[in-house]
Amino acid sequence: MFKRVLVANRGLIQANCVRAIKELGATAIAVYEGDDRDSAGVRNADEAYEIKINDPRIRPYLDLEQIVQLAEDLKVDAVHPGYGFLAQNGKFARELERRGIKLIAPRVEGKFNLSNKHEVKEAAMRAGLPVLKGSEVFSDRERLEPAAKSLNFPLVMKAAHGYGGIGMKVIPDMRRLESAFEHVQATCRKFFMNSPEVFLEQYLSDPRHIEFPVLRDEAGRTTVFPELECPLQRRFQKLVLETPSPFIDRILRTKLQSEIRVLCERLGVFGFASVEFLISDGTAYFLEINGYIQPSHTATTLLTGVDLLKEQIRLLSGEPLNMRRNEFSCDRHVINTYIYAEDPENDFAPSPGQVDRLYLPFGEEVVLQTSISSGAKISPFYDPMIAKLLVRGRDRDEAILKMGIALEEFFVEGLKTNIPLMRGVMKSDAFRDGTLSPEHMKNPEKRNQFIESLKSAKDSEIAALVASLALHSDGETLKRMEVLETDDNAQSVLGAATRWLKPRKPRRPR
Amino acid sequence: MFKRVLVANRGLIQANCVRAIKELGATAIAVYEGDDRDSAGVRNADEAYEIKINDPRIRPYLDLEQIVQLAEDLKVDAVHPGYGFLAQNGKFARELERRGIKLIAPRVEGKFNLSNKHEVKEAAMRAGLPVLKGSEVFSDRERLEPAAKSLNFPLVMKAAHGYGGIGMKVIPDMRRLESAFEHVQATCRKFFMNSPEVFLEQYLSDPRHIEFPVLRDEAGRTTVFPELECPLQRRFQKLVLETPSPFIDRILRTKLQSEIRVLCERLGVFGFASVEFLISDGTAYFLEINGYIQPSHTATTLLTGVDLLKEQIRLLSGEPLNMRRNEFSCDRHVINTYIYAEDPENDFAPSPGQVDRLYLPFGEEVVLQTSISSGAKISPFYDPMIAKLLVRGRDRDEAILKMGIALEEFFVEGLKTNIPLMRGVMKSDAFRDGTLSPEHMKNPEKRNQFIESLKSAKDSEIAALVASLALHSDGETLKRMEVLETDDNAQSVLGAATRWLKPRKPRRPR
Amino acid sequence: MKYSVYCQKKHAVSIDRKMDTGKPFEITVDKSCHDVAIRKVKDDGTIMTLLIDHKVVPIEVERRGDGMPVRVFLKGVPFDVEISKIASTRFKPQVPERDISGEVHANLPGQMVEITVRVGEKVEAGTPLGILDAMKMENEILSPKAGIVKSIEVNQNQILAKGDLILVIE
Amino acid sequence: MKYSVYCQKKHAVSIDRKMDTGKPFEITVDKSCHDVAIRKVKDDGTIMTLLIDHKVVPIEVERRGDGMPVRVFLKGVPFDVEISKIASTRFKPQVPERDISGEVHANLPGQMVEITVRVGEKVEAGTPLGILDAMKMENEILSPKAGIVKSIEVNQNQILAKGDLILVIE
Repeated sequence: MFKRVLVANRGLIQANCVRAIKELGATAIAVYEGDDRDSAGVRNADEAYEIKINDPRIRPYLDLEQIVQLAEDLKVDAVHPGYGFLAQNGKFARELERRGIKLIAPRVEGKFNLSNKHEVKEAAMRAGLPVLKGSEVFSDRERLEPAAKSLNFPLVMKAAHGYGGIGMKVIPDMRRLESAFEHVQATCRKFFMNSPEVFLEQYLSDPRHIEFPVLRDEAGRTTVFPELECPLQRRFQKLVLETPSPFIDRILRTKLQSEIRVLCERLGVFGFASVEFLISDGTAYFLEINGYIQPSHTATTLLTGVDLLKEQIRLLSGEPLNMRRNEFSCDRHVINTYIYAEDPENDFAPSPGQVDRLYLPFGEEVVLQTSISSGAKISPFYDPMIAKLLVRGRDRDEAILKMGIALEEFFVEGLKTNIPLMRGVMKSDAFRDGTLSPEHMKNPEKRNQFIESLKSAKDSEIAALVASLALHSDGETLKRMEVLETDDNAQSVLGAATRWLKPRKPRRPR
Repeated sequence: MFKRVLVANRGLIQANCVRAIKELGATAIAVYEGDDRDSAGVRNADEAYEIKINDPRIRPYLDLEQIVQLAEDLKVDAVHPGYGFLAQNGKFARELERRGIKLIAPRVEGKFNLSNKHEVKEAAMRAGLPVLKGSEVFSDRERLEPAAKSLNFPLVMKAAHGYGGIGMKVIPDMRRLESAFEHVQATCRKFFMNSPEVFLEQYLSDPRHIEFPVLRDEAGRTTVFPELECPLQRRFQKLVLETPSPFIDRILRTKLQSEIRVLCERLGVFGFASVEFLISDGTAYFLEINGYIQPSHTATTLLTGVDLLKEQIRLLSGEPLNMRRNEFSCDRHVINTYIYAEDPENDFAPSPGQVDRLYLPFGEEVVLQTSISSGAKISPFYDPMIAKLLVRGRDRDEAILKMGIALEEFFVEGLKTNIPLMRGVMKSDAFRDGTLSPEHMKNPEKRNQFIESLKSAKDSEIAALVASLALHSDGETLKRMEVLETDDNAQSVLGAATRWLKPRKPRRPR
Repeated sequence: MKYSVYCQKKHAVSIDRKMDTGKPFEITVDKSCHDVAIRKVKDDGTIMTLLIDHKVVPIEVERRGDGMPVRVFLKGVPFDVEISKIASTRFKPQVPERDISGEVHANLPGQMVEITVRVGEKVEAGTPLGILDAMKMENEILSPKAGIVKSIEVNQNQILAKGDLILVIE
Repeated sequence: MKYSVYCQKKHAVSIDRKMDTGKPFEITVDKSCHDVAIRKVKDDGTIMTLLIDHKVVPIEVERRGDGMPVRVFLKGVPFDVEISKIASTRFKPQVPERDISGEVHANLPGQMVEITVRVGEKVEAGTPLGILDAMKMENEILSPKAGIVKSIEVNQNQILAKGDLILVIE
């Protein structure tokens, strides 16, 4: 095993990496910028180092040079990039390698680099997997129109080295083509992607999105885990995830698993990888391979009892895959919701702020991983994911019911979150039937229906009661309403309200 | 299923019962005394009712009449007693039954009552299970000496209807016999046991303690789950638990499981039961059957994916056992530590108070169930258990390591807890080797060794540093030490200390 | 004291003038009588938790400038409310805006990296109008209602403060 | 400023008089130099969290009446400390009680339901002396050291306050 491992990330994945590294007997080293100093990963690390804003345009966690230098100074033998940030950055990998430090990301033999979506897609095509029709890769504006003309709209433009939903743009028609190109290229630069190249691909409006986690050691021993399905996203980021997919039968699962083995062998994948497919009209189209650990690793662990994060680190240190093929079961059903500090009513606008009150769900087969606690401040600079909530049920129906109840128990005051939205989703026929589509999240009215479904007639009475009581108990506001001097009744109310409560300024929750 | 279920308990089991009842589609009704009004179970219940102290000698949760009356007024069709309190109270069961309300506790046909340890022991004996040599049951003082004389010291005296470690007393020699008798009988009265009867039994000083959870439906379908071992207790209450037992081989497990089936059939057990054995010199002595759900139910759920609490309620409502025999696996290892608000350095004296700061462990395969949150007050009136911390590992070694790291992350300020003690236990050879004995907890020196094992030479330097810095940063105290007026050095320190910190009174943490 | 409150439909709320808020009390809404107890208040007196009909309800109340409640959250679920009449007061309710406004404002500070519509273009509710880049996110600006783009008030790549007007749909 | 501190063994701690506690600083213990930064303090100035050699350490310090630290908790693990000398002060340390006291006090309020030893009886460290019934628990009182029971100061079933003397071992 490695001796000293630096974790170049923040939030949940930082805390989880620190834990995994410690469990493997190595020294876990965290980095943090000022606002993150109280986070669990920093607290639990064996050593923690502050990283600074050296260039106001670069967030410290993206500051490749600073992190590489720190890794060298601290004599670490490996760096875990988590997900996002530097996880797919080729320069980062090379700079570390030059200093004899391993990046815990899949290494591939030969010329393939998993971070290049288009190269991987071509390899999959040669291995005989169905792929979506698309263009070659290009970065010149002149090639934009010809590439688009050979395909049918709607299209999706993808940065060759994009990740985590970043650098993707749906193009409904020719008019949007140029602005999309500019936008995606700007994103490539902003997120320091390995190149500004893009390609176009046919856009499926309503596919099933599934992915298979894979572990593969240097000797080629491979385990392909049961698939995860992501039935609901917003901005290409997951809202709900379940495993195994309720809509994949055993025959398709087995077929895809064996295709994945072939592909990973061809690519010489080593470490952890996640192989994604879009399923439409019965065909599973190979989409991409993500070479970094995914937030969804927790769902696979809950289903199978295998800690993907720990195995990933172990494998990359050169240890062999140590898994009996039938060791993990998938006769349970796991549902995972991602909780974000954002406002679904307001187009998912991030909602940074302070957590004033926090009630956590708990109980058998309910797993919560969260980076927040009462009083915590949510930074406006990073991904607003604040929690992963998972349940395991004996079947899907039980899991849906459990998730609904766990979400009902989960209460965060001070921030807007998607908890009520997720409660509505769990109650919906569309989720039960598997007919959710991206439209459900994009259209404010459809989105709102999820929340409306939570409101009973009694709730509306209660809300009216609460509004009246809030006013009633607030002498100052009532006074401004000019209570009739002559009315004894109103006067005594005012008196009572002022007596039991200190006068207060009206305030709005954030 | 039931329609309306009242939960007659508090703390973790209350919250867990409320969750389970809601997941089963019934209305969950909680009761609480004033101090518990903010607890998770009350918050999450569909309805919550305050119970009052009607008699200062009776805690509300033990106030049988008040709870029965409430159950009747609220028209519930079942009451879940949780563990402890009224779970084994025969009068409670009868009073409810008279009103057509079911108590969710195992019902047995014929004359047997699971709450009577001695009757169950005799039934086991007749079923051919080895039992420990002991006396008949008695409640007259005259029968005390003859009973003791027919056995060899040390003995243990047991209240026939004791539960949860209450009403048990080890008697090392004849001199302690009378006081033990008085003590146990007083306990019987205090906890409203079904009778003041006691019996004597041979005391094994160093046995293994294992128990098998059992579910059995009205039609006699039975599932016997893998055993749990409790290698460490204090005052007959669990500190650590693991499942499956690392020291039981498959042959013994299978043998005991089939003996349990026979016994449960003979007794006509219906619902959930936990069958306990003491293992000494290779013999498994039947000890007792607990008819109420155990705090350990969470460990079995984590190992097998079967929610015992939910299944218990389902079965008692008359639904059939619905479990494929091979549905649950036991190829993982689960360790569970019980965290108490108590001071191990001070003979485990309860440490009520307020939680000033709370850092929770988290990560893959780490499960925490806790009733506390930052700012919570721990009542001095009830069981001081504040959390159950569980980990699941691929094998026992991994689980021990995980538990050690999870405990290291778990930090509670404001109360004394057994967290450091448990950290020491996880590091100890005795726990690894399975040679822990009750002596390890009883003897203050041995107990202290667990905590001492956590302290490195560097830690002692750091502690000296912290003590000096605390003093250094405290102008007031230093002033009282009469810093020499003539010394510039000391003066400027004082100045600095007073400048950056407001003068403060010395304070002691609780 | 009687309040007329619109929340999904019109409700008549009656709170006893003599209620002692230290104890459980009753509030009548329409024809149902609810048991209410105040469970938790902030230091400034804001009610945080109520026990309503023996159910614990964490609440938040959003008020407009004059202190009138306009929104109630029951365990995080939002309800628009409007108190239209209070018996025994001279309170004159503002005329409520029932229409969805066609003014699209920046809901957080950021850079307007893309505008995907033109003046005169017909849009549906939910049609993407542009992208506001803020935090790690590309925040898609969607049309609040169906209509015609009347004016565009910002340029591509302009930096916006929260609340800046982006465009108007009519 | 130099402190002599006994904690498991004797340590010499040196804190720079000019340290600025708003920034990281260095403290020398014996021959090692430690990087220290104050991370979190309570409103009254009590230090809650330190960063020592880049490791986050939540601390608590227990002081005796005159404010001198006697016990330090590093993430809950207790260390007995004794500051025996402070350079440049007239501080005269109290003579420390190295012996374990034979006085057994009630560590919480409760009823003394059982006394299991008699005056003159020989006991070992850890021998049960009696049972104090408090909360749901029977709290076994164990002998703090080996010796002879010199006196018993309470009667069976007596109600005790916290700190009451139960018996004396000599």
